[in-house]
Amino acid sequence: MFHSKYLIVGASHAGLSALDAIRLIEPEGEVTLLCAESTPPYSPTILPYVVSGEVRAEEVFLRRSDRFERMGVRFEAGARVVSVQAGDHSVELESGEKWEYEKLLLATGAAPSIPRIEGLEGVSYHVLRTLEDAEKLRAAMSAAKEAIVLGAGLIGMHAAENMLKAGLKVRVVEALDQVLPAYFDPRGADLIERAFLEQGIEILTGERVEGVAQSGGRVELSLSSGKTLSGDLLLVSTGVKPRTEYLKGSGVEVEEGVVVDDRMRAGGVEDVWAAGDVAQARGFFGDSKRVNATVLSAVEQGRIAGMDMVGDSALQPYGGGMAVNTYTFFKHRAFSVGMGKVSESEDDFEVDQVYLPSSFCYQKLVFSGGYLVGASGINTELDPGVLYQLIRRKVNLEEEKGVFSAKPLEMGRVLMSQVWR
Amino acid sequence: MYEIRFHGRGGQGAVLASKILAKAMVEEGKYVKAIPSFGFERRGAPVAAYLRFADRVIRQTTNIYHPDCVVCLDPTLPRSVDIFEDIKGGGVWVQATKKALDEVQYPALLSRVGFCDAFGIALQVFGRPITNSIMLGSFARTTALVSMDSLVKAMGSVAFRDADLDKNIEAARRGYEESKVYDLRGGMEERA
Amino acid sequence: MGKVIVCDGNEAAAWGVALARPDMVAVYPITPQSSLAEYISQFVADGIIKADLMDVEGEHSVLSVLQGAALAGARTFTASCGQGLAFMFEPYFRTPPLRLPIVMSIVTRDGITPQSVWGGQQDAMTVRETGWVHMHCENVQEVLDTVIMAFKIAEHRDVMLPVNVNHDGNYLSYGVEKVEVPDQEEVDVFLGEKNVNWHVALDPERPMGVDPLTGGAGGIGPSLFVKYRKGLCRGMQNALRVIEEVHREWGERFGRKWAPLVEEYRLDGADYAVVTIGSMSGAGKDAVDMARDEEGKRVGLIKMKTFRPFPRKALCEALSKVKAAGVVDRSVSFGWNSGPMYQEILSSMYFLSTPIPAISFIGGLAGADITVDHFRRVIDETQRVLEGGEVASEPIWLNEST
Amino acid sequence: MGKGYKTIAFYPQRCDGCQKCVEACSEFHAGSTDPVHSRIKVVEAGGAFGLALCRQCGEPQCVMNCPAGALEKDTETGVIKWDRDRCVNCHICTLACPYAGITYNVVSEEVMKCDFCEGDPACVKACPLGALELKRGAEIFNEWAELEDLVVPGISACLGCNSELVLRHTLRRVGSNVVVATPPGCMAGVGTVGVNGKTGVKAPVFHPLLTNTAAMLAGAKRYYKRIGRDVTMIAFGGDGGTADVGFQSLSGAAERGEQMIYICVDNEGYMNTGVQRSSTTPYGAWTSTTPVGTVLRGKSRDAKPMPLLMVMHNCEYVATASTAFMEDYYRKLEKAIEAARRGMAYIHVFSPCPTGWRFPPSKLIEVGRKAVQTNIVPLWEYENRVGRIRFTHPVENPLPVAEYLSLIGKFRHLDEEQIAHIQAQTQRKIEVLKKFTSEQTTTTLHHAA
Repeated sequence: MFHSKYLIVGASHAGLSALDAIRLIEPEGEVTLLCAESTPPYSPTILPYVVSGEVRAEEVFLRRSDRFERMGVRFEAGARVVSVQAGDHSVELESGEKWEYEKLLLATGAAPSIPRIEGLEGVSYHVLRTLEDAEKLRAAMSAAKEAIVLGAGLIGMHAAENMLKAGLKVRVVEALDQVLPAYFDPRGADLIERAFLEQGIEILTGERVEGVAQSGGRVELSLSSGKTLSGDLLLVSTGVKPRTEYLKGSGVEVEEGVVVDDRMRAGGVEDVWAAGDVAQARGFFGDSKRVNATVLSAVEQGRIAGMDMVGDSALQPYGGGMAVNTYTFFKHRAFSVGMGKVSESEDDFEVDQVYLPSSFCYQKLVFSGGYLVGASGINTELDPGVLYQLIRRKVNLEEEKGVFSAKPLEMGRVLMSQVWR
Repeated sequence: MYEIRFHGRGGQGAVLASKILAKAMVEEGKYVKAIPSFGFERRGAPVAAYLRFADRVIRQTTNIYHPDCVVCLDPTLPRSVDIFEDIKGGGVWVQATKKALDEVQYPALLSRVGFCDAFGIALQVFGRPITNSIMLGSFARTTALVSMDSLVKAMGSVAFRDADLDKNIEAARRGYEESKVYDLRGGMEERA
Repeated sequence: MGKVIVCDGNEAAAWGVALARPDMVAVYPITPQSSLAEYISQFVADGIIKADLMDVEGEHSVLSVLQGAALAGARTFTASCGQGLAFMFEPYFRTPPLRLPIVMSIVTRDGITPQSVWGGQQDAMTVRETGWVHMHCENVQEVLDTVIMAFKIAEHRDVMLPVNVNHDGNYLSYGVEKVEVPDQEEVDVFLGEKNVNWHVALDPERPMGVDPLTGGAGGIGPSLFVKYRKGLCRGMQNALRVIEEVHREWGERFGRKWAPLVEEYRLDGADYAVVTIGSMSGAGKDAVDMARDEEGKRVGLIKMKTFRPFPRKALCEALSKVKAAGVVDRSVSFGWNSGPMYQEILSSMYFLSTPIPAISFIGGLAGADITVDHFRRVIDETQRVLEGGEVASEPIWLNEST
Repeated sequence: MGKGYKTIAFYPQRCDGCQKCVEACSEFHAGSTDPVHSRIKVVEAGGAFGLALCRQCGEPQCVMNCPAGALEKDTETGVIKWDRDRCVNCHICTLACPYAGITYNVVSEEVMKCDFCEGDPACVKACPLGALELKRGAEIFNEWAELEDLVVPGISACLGCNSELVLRHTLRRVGSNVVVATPPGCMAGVGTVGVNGKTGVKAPVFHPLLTNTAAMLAGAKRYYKRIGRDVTMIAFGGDGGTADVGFQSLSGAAERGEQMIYICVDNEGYMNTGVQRSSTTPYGAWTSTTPVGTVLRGKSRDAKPMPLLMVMHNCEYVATASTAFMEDYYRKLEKAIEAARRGMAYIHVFSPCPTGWRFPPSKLIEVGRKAVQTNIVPLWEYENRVGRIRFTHPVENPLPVAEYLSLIGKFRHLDEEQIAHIQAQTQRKIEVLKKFTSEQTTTTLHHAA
């Protein structure tokens, strides 16, 4: 039986952020970080770049090896938790080891969400969530010629680009009508899709996969339109879902993910917190609790959880998560913050757009009642971080809207200098 | 010492008239003392002001109870106020009115009366019934105690709120010129 | 030679202010001081008074801004009366212990209630025990001259106290006379260099804590406090001498000789006297002349100009020449059921070799007139006690029946 | 005190937007004055300058959010270093950084950020107006500590006195060319004007009356202006001397635009004389004149909204402040000093009192912080030339007021109904303030008034 005052399960952004928050207040108390994988901590976000070879797998780790030692933190790699006994304040590992805790943080992240498609279980396909996945995919790419990517989200689009650059013929299948549906409106998505098409990637939107079969080294997909596709490499990138299977019977309240309050306290049990991709927390725009699987949410939720665990009186409750991301592709760059998908025809919103397709440029600001609620851009100069803060801090722009719409970069920076300096 | 009591209604400028006349008397080489009466002053309410002058220093700083002269700036005032109260025998009465002497009542002890249609003149000059400058002219004509030159000089050193200096001088001159002066024998007798 | 103008007392005071060249004037209007506030404002507007005009929101702030200005080194003036003075009282009775030589006209007014906006000296008499110098004027010329002298008295190094120049509401505020306005250059020479905050200042170049907490039982606090109090009393006593010196110099320089503390009028060969204060004195003098010249009565007049500091010595000298006195106050001492001046004259008589009978008259309240006829009665009543008549325990109210 | 890292401080009031810093940065890093290469950006919009530059944060969001481990804070220098080899050009750092401190360079096609030019920043050297200064991080706060403390040691404030904190910090910055007014109250009571002829402040200091602070200062200021001397006037009034008996004088001075800095040190009652109620005592609070018994349950009225009243006086500058947010206060004081050259600058400093409010002195800052986080004390400022209120620390998801109230003994007796009232009033206050964040509202009200 092992014991740790603070026990953090999961060693990516949320867990590391919580760790720092705990150590800021309490330099001595026992803190243990359990990492399911056998590697040092890394971010799933880095994986497409491992696939592309832009960064080597041994260079992606988020903390130098001596960091935990200096912080007085016990780091346990290869320690996969299989069950939680909240009543006993303990967890059990795959190895059979038991760990007692006083305060427990669940930061176990998410796993690939595999769609139910007839025949999929019978074929060999790739996913991209772990370093191991990335290395496997990278190895497979070097042997393959024709790739099929299922799902045009960020992982899929990144991978498609990487595979193209590695010399493969690439086709992307997306059930919805556009690429990157979580972040960009149809106009922005069209622009992005255009870049892919120009590079020779075939994108099939509005196509559901009806069945998958394997023959020899090839997989064959039958699509809802009646088309069939075949290739020698299949990547399934249709999203992620929180890893919660180990919580069965623990009493921890789980819906889509672990339901948490604004201090990241898990519902249903005492002394358990959850943060990051596993947590289902308040949405920023007053929507119901949901999983918001972004790096920014993970870092912020982890910090709040850590502060609450350690009793830091400076804690400010979680303000809610929103869709935020940056995306780079074929030397283009894009970002999306908040309600960037709102269309100008919707009531209660005011939309400012600059659309220059010939320059491959698109910029969109969405306002509601004097407040910025969303922004997105492709190849614009805007500061995503400043816009994100204008939304989060609910800075009233009623008076500046004219100047802001005309000079969003400058006015954003002036407001930043004035409001939060 | 010569004592004058001004009667008027609030807004007609009785107090200012006494002040102007005080200045004019100083121009004539006299010592003066002018005091307004004070009451609950409202526009239209009866007001009085006092002026005494003499060839030597005047020490009394009091109201006047036995005037040598009464100057009344308002034609209707005699009906509501006893403007002749305790006037000295042989006293002088200067009155704004368009009536003739035989149309009005007055005490028998007066020695001289000056009448002037100050309202009529005021409406022509100012367009409003401000009678103080006019009645100063009338006083000068009636009593010959002050010259028009001295009056004009005195008017030059005060601030008129309602009209400019030239109009007030014109008004005073017309008051002087358009006054009717009556010498009353009975008064003379009583004085003697 | 100055110029001759014809003006009322409020304007005369404003001319005095103009000639004294203050740095800062502050005004808030109140009847019958209002036209003085207006003259001051107009004079500033016209550049006749080259001072900063602080048109503040009430008398309390009027005196407060002047205190701040004086502590920074400014020569200052204001005017008030009646309820305004009452509202000003908090900073007012702090001015003397701060030793700030602020000059202020009180255009005296009776106290409410019943409501009355007319003259009377109840306001000035009520604040007589605060450490301000109080001088009362008899006529418009004296108002002008005294305002100027007041600055010299206030700023004298042996005094350093605020001065009230009091003139009677209505009778002097609105009373118009011929007045000589002295030349500016002459007044400049008369007043000399100003230095109003050599002793206490709010100045970064001479940093000091102004008005520390002092007193309480134990330690040096109480004795230090006594030292300050005695200093103030000494300043007041010095003022008696300085007032005389300043009036003498004024007379020599400008040819108008005002009695500085107490005026003796026709006391030679007088058996009794009436005692007056302020604008009533002229009628009093006329009445005395008539009584003496027409009726052969052996009566004279004593006029008090300076009431604070109380000129006990000068008063006793005058009183010692007569055998009875009729004291005419324009205000009430409620505690003594008499006029306040009467009560203080009784106190002074302790220092006379033989006390004399004296009667308290109270007249001129709430704008009432005190006429020659009133003084005839005062003279008759005083003669009666001179001749052995009883001194009533009640004051005689001159305007009791009109 | 730790050694502290260096950082580049920006003084927008000194900046004229000349762009010399930008050119110098580009020149240093790319050998060209093309602003595209500059890590520092000074922009103008709406008549104000904004600075985009890495703050070398203590808890850097760029580092925390970088999935590649390409950003790291150098524990020796404090500089956040960017590792080109590890960077994958994902740009999440540009989203995580609230300050636009790391931005994309379209020419080099990679992100770039301030690297301090090996410790000697070119921008700082290039600024002709002193708008940029290289300082130790701690110095931005503690540079004031190097200024002379004008308050003598050993003044007799209570343990943990917030007002003393305000006094010392403020006078350090304002300096000794000043006239200091401390009307009766805690500030005077602790001995600023001294006892028995001594003094507690190394500057001209005086006791005005409780009622006339603003008027006396106005008089002194007017005379100094008249004789051409530039002397700052500053008042440290308590809430009684400000919102109660001193209000008329303050109101008049504000209406006349008297040039002074008026700081109301609001400890919500007469803490110096036995804890009596004032008009800024909040609803429900125990004081010795709003006691708790079987019939009365503390103060029955809400506090007078003093700072908002001063906004309606057309003051040049009005702000609320808390010592739990010192940087915010420092910045507001800078603005107040500047605004007081034109008219009245009024700062309302929330000043919790351990003695009178019944909480341990060690909780002072926490009380101050919780007050802000619950919106009991919203931090905002009003600049007359801008014409509206701006929240300087918006709290959109406030903590329940109970988290603040429970820290303080004077609220110990509150029942649920009273707490609900305070919660509702707090919300209402914020809603009212928000109306004033629109220029139109404030201007309209002024004209209507």
